[in-house]
Amino acid sequence: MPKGIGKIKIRVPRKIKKGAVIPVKALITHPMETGFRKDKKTKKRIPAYYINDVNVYYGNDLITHMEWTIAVSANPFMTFYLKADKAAPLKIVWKDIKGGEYEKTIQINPQ
Amino acid sequence: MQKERRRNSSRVRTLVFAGLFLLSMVLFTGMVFAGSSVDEGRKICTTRKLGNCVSCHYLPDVESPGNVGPNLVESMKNYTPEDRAIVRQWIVDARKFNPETIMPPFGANKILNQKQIDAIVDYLYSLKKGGK
Amino acid sequence: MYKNLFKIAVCLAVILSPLMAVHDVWAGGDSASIQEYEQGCTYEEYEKTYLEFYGNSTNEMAEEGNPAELMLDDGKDLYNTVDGSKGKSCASCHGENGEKLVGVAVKYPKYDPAIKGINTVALQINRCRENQMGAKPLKYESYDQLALTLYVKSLSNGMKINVSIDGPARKFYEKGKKFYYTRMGQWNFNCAICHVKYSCKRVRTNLLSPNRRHGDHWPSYRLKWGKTGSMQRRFRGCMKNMRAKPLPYQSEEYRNLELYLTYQSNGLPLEVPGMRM
Amino acid sequence: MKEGSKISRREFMMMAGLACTAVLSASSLGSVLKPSIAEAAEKPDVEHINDVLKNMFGSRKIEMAHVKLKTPIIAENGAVVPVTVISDLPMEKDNYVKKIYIFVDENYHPFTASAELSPANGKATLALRIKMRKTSNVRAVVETSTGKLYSAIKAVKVTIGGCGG
Repeated sequence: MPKGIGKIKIRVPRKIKKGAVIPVKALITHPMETGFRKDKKTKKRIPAYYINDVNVYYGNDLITHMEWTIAVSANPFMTFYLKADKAAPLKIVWKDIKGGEYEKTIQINPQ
Repeated sequence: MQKERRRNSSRVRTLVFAGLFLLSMVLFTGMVFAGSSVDEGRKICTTRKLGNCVSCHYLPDVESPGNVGPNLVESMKNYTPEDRAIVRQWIVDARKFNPETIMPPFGANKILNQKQIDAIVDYLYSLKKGGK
Repeated sequence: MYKNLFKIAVCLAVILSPLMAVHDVWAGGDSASIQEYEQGCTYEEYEKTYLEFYGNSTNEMAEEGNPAELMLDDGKDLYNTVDGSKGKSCASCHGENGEKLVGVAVKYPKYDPAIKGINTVALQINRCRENQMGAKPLKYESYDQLALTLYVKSLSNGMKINVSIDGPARKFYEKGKKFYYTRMGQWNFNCAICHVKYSCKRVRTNLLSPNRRHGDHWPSYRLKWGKTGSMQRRFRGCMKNMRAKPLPYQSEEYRNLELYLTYQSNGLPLEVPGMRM
Repeated sequence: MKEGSKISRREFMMMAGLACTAVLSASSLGSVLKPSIAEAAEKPDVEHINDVLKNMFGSRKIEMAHVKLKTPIIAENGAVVPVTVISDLPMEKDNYVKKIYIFVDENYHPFTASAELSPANGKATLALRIKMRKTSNVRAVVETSTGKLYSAIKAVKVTIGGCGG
């Protein structure tokens, strides 16, 4: 894995009420190369390299699936929502077009 | 003798042709420049790496002009064709009129050359007639 | 032969002269006292204009999450990492959670007799690494250097900026101010003309900000860079905009300038990492 | 006399030829110095937003309602433009927002991202940061589990900075 790719940070509110709809913020480091850009020094085209598939699991269920293209910014950052009605792990998996897979799991513990 | 004269006349002819050719070239390019100096001036005013006048001044038909300096359409209403030297001086070095100005000394600091500055002046005067 | 060489030299000089003018370093200016400008607008007016012009998206994005927060976490790891010949980490002296550094960053930049000048958080971190840890200094503006600075500064987040210009610091504050008012570069600008006199005016789509809050949020994530950077990176950017030759990171001039600008933010809470256009 | 004019014409032609050569060589020199212009000219396939929408949604009706799109008015860096899509439609078991789409009309490929949601999301909202090639409309389309389509459009100005640095 190239340096600086696939670092993940997921943020949810510290205190979660059972049944509350909470924001989930997730950031992953990835260059998201479009394939249009050129290396400034070598003048060669940098090949496309981007995350195209994102899956969010809550417990055993796939609750959100995303399809991304080159037009998502580098180091993609997203916010989506989750109805926190059970104590379960929340797992996010990012996949890029070169077969890279990056995931992180956090525990959701509503009270 | 006759041969000699003939050769001379051919030389003269050659020179005349060459001269005419060069003259026409000069006139032609001159005409092109004269015709486009307003366009050229507009281009310099709206190009970031050149004059970039529009970053501070209002100019017609340019997206989001700045508002640091005065509206140039309004300003030009105060100048007659006889004031050309004054308008030019503002661009060359506005510190002559206001030592504390924010306006860059485009001529004095060699940001633009004399030809470019003349083109801007031409463009500014064209604003008086409704501009481009 | 020599004549030709001379001609070539003249030609080169003519061709290169505009280039040379670009590299004309903030040509000193005379030592006459500074003529201060009247502030173009207050910070409150600026915020109002900003909202009208750009909308609220940057603020909302900051609430949604700032990418620099990830960097801050790495900074914390780095803080606890042993490095150098003396087998120490930052934590060895300053406490595992940085408790001994709480409240320190709001007093920076400050006068430091050891360097007979103004010390900044970034510079002090490197001085610590060299002198206390026996470690290599971190390259300015590198990821690790910014991350560590970010973490150390964040320990004082929410505390009021309280920079002192009393005593020996005064002289350097005045130097910083002088720099702020020095005309430089091919455009012949100075910092103050944009950020004091013409604040709240627009340079095309850039709204000129008054300097009240220039010192409270660095290192900051900047949308324009798509990256996190320091206040001094911004100085360099501004100087490039003026077509002046930027100075090196942590040069004396930039440290003095950082003091001058941070002093303008005195009384405001420190909030790092910032996020801005 | 005749001979003279002949010579002069020949010389004239020669001079013209020389001039042409000079002009040509100057322009070819220019092209040697600026090879990047030719390279920059190769453009990727361009898709038109209307075709993209037609391919994705056919002739189904897209109503301009129930979607709120938050974007900056001006973005100085088109590589990082924050976008938030919010819908007030319900997220219930048998009636929920199934999919959110984001498009940038003027990008070479307008389709930017999509998210398939489920009632477990609780709220049909998605925030992303996207790239914009130039000033353009940004468009969000929301598809419900009952097969309805809703949309919102916002203009975002992608500008170059102010100073001529």
